[in-house]
Amino acid sequence: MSNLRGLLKGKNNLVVSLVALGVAAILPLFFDPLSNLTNNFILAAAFVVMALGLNIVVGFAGLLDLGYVAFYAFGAYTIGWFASDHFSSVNGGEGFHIAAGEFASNLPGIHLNFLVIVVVAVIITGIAGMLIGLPTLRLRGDYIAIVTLAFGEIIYRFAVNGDEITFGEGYKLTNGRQAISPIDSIDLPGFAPFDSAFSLRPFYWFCLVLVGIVLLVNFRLRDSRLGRAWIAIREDEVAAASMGVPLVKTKLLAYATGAAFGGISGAFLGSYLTSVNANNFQFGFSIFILAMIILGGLGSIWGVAIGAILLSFINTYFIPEVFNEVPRKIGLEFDLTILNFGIFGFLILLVMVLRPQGILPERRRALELEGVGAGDAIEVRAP
Amino acid sequence: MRFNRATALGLLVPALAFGVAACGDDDEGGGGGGGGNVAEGTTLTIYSSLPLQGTSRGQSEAVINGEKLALDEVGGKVGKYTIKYVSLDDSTAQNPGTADEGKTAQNARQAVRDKSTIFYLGEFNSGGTKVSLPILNKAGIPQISPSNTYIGLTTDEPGSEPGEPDKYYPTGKRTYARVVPRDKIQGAALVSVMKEDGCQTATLWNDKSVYGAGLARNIKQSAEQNDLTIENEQGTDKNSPNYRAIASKVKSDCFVWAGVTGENGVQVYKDVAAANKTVKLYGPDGVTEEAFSNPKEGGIPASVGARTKTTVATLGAKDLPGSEPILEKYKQEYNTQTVDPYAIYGYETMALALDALKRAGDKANDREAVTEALLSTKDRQSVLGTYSIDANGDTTLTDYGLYVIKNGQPTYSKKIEAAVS
Amino acid sequence: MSTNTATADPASHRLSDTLREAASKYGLIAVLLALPVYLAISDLISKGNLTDLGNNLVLGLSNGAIIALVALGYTLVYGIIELINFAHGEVFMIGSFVAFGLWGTFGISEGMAVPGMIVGLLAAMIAAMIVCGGLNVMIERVAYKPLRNAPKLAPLITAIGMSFILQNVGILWRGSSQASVPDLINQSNDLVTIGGVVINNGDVLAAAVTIPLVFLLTSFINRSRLGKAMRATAQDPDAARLMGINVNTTISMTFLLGGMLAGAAGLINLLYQTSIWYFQGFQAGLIAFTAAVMGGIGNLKGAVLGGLIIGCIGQLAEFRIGAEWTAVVVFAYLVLIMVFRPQGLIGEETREAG
Amino acid sequence: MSTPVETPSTATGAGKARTLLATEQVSKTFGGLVAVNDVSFEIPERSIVSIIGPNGAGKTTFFNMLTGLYKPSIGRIVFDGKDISRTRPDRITTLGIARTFQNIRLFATMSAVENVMVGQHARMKAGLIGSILRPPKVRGEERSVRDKAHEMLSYVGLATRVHDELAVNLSYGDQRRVEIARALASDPRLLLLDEPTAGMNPQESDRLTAFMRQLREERQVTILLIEHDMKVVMGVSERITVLDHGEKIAEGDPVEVRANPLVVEAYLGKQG
Repeated sequence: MSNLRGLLKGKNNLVVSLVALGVAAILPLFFDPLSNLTNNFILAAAFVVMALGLNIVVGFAGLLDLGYVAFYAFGAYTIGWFASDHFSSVNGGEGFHIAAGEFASNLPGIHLNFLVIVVVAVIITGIAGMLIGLPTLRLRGDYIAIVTLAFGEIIYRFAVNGDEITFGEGYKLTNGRQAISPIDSIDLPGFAPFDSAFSLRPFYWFCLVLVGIVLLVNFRLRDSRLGRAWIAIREDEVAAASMGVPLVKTKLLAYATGAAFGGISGAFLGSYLTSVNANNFQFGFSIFILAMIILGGLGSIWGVAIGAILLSFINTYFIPEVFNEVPRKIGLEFDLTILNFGIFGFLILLVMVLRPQGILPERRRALELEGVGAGDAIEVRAP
Repeated sequence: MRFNRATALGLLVPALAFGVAACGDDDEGGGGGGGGNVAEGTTLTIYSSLPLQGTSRGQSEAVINGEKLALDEVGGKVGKYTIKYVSLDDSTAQNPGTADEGKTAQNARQAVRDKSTIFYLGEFNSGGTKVSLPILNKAGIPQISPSNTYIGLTTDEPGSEPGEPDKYYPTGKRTYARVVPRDKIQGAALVSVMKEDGCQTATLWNDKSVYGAGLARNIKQSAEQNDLTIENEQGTDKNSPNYRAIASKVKSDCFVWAGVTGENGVQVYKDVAAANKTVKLYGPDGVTEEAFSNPKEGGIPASVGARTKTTVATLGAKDLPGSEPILEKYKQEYNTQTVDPYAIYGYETMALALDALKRAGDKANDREAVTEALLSTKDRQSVLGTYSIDANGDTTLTDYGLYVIKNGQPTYSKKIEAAVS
Repeated sequence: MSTNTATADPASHRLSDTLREAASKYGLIAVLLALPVYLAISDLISKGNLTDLGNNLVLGLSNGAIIALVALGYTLVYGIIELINFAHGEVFMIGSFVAFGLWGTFGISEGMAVPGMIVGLLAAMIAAMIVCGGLNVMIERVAYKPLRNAPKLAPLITAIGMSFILQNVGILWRGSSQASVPDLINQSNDLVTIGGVVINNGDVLAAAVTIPLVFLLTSFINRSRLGKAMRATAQDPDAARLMGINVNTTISMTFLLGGMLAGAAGLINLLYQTSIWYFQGFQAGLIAFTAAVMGGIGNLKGAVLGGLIIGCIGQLAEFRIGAEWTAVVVFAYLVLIMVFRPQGLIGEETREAG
Repeated sequence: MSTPVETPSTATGAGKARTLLATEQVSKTFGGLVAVNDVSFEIPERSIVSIIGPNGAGKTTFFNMLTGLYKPSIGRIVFDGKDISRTRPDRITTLGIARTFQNIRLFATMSAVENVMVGQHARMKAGLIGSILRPPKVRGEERSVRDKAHEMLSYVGLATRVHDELAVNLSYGDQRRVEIARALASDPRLLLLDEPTAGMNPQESDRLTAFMRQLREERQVTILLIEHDMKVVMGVSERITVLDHGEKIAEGDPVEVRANPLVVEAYLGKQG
């Protein structure tokens, strides 16, 4: 494992990044443009973006966020609101369009180009991240976990029951479990509109670009003034504050950045799945993403990416396609798919007890999880 | 520091590949769907897509059994074509019991990819059809749902949302049909029954799913036209351990819940029955199943069952003599005493599909011809009664059966004359 | 650890701080009371009676009694090792499943003679308590003990993993939908009606089991040797060890006690709700945790008080705002308490609360 | 006593030095317990001042108030003419107070250099966007901060080969060095050292004593020291404040304090 870690240092990281992204880029050419595998790769890539976002909050800054699904929801609703006919009578039924694709620009409702949506989603989820982070600032450890969990649940209920909250000309906040759909497909200037009925490849490549950007942002943040401050806070909040790190601002930036990644991924998934359904924003999803970063190694960027891909494939491929029949083959009356979350739970437990540093650990986090540092800090009240 | 600049360079690779491929894709565009309208060879595939995990599994299995039975009856062949049947799961562990958007879309794409696809039977949930229909429509694949009742899938009648149904048909051509009457009819049927039972006021709750919320809108609309006062509208949360506080508010003559058993339906009826000892209870086809009605299967107690009536778009044998042999066959084939209404819907879904293929004759491998045959179905004599499919893809059937619960079984009582306006 | 105790209470005690302290403490009580008082006034004005409010409160208290039993398990464990035993709700769920599974074995059914039923149910309850106690001890051994020296978040994460595993056990056992179970005690039967306020069998049952259990538990912890060891371990594990207390055993016993309470709550819940579901533990667990925090986590009386209050808030919210918003109201309370008074109504300040 | 006690020379020479930090009747209570009671004292600019007192006298609590970790219950703390009694710890660091901790609190899993770089946090400008986009300005800042961190580590005497070692892997003495380098990295005007010689042998203590003087001369840093080692205290301090049970019982130069009967009773008496 240490060889592997050495591989990801300095110049080698460049080679690894290039090779990994290059291989990833040509991968779908080997499969049918509509194949399940391509679909699985797209989902995995979207989850990598989310997991890397959560990694900033949990892995870097050490703030256990159990309500990450809220940012998926905010991102998804951003595209639900601003790239569909949800607000159908806007502008007297004519609709409101900014660089919308050819098809979308004749539809009623608000239709913004996906690139605009990404910007809006980053702003909305960033603010949401800070607002949710705000009440947790005075708290530490498990209390943060519970408060974020509670927020996640509250957001989920608002998503489900948002069809009862109306404003303006009878607009609903969300469409609950009846889903806002269809959502505009991604339509980038200079490219043919993406169409998931004909080929999934453009979605995949687009998401891969997102992954690349997010990876780059993660590496840069980790090796920056901000990244050091996050890790310092994770290690020892009191010492960090005494060294001039403003706790409130630094923590809020962690929440906001992590949330923004969730929002980008959420907006992408909303468009890819062509619908925004409150069903998708349940607590289990937060744990699904958390399990990815635990599996990969808290704080380790490559580890988290690998963890996300692995878990996504366990979820979309190995459990339902490969091993689903196993229980029946050994004479048990159930499909493996119903044990999905139990398997995630088991993985979390196993990794945490046997190899808390994850598959591809970050050097420092590995030490910490082996019991070095952290722990008995004195209490400080963040002003 | 250097590797970061390098990482940025690394990003160019996929970006470039992305560009190249996106251009390349234009050439392929036609190949994916457009050219695939005529299946090669003599094997045609019919896909079924239903939630096989979670609470709807029982009903989905009934649909599948019904579909298989209908296929077996023709020996798996129509004309010179052999019919292959593939059953897909549109639910996931994250979204059990209902259609998961991602999985549903992927099922639709799997059908699109398969050049031999001639029919797609599903989804079970109207919410799922909202996802699969546009994809299948683009590829020209005809789709029949065994159970969708949501009004907006086919019409823009009241109860639908703005933009419906056109937004589900990107090609502008209809490719979808259903064998169950849309909610408008069931809403009217339920209201008719309640009026008949002498109700002046009714409490209306729903489970907030596409099905439940849509049906509730239609019940309300029908009630307004028929002088039935709706009180106390309320959405229910499946996760609530009980509904006693809101049940204590039920003061009307009748209570109706637009929802499916899996949304904690049993608890809803138990709590309402306990809080108001005289209220009459009504439910839609979503609760007409043993899991709801049989206390041995975790359903409502017999005392509550005695007060409950449900509606299903299936008539009993006495009002539909033609269905008797099929029901018997089903009971024999699957070794069961009762036939879930969804088994009958499933049977008819497949039967209708096969009928359309038969009518398309030599062109049974041509999706366009088959779709046309489907949508021009006229006066079909079926297990559900005689009906046609109109231009929207809706069945002209308006017959609803009233069911009461006897010995834990939903039991046909009589035909409802629904006051559809 | 020693630095912790030295600085355990950083709350400053200037006059303004004292005022703020009082405001936060009584402010919370005021907020809690504001809702029912407002509803009482508006009911009096619009309907001229308090029947609805009374009924809400009766339901709230009986719901709350069950919540309190679960909350006690959280508070016991938190009190001793400062860990949120996230899987506790699932242990409670397993308690329901075990008890229901034993009905058949013990021949319990609707309409059997009352004395026989009481004996049978007691036996089922004891069995559920033993199973859940054992299960909770096992969870501690497998998921928490190996991580006692790891950062605090590690056992919380394994607790979540455990919670998901147990939910799946529930799914395998009884499937993934809610199922109705026979109403043995005829729970909705109106026992007494006072001025329109109905008290039914279920309400009496919840009170009849919760009150003695809570008394038993508190006196046990106050009087017994184990109780003393628990309190010593809670205050300072190292010192307790030096005093000859077996810390591991004490922790195990705490999990045993918590699990047994969850088992008892499982049976009561079965009789009270007359339904069973693999997911019931998750929801109940979150609500019970809210109750424990509201009362002051680590404080037994607080957990009971918190349970009753949350029960009432839940029912009031359900009745007045709508069933689908109940969870939002309860979780909003959780956030508010965490932010403004993390030590709870009658809790001592904990380090976490800082 | 191998080293003779020197009379410390005041850097400002004649005339009274400007007051850098003053506390005015500061008290701190925890619950019912009074940890610091009504303490007033001043630190002249560019002096070396010690706080001594038996265990539990409230020294560290006092330090924590000066650095903003605790807010005083009563009283005021004035640094360079500004009231900082309610100021956040990081703001106080920015104003020019840096500290070390009694039991070393390095960021154990960061390298020595990274630790010192965190110390410069307040002096850096790169924000979120800058960190992501890395314009030349940010690159330059990052480079200079890293260079300065190396420089600081060398200044406190840490061998170059261990600069990139994880803090946790360093020897005890090196950890102390890194902690001082980290504190110095924020360019403080007042440096608070909490028992810096704890766990050091006499040679190391002597070297540290010399280093403190060097710091004052070369970097114009004022130093406030909590110390148990009387040799260090008497050797380096210009002024000494004695705390006992949270109260100031004596103050003055080493000679005065040593002669104070209260001190002898409360503190030195116990030693003898």
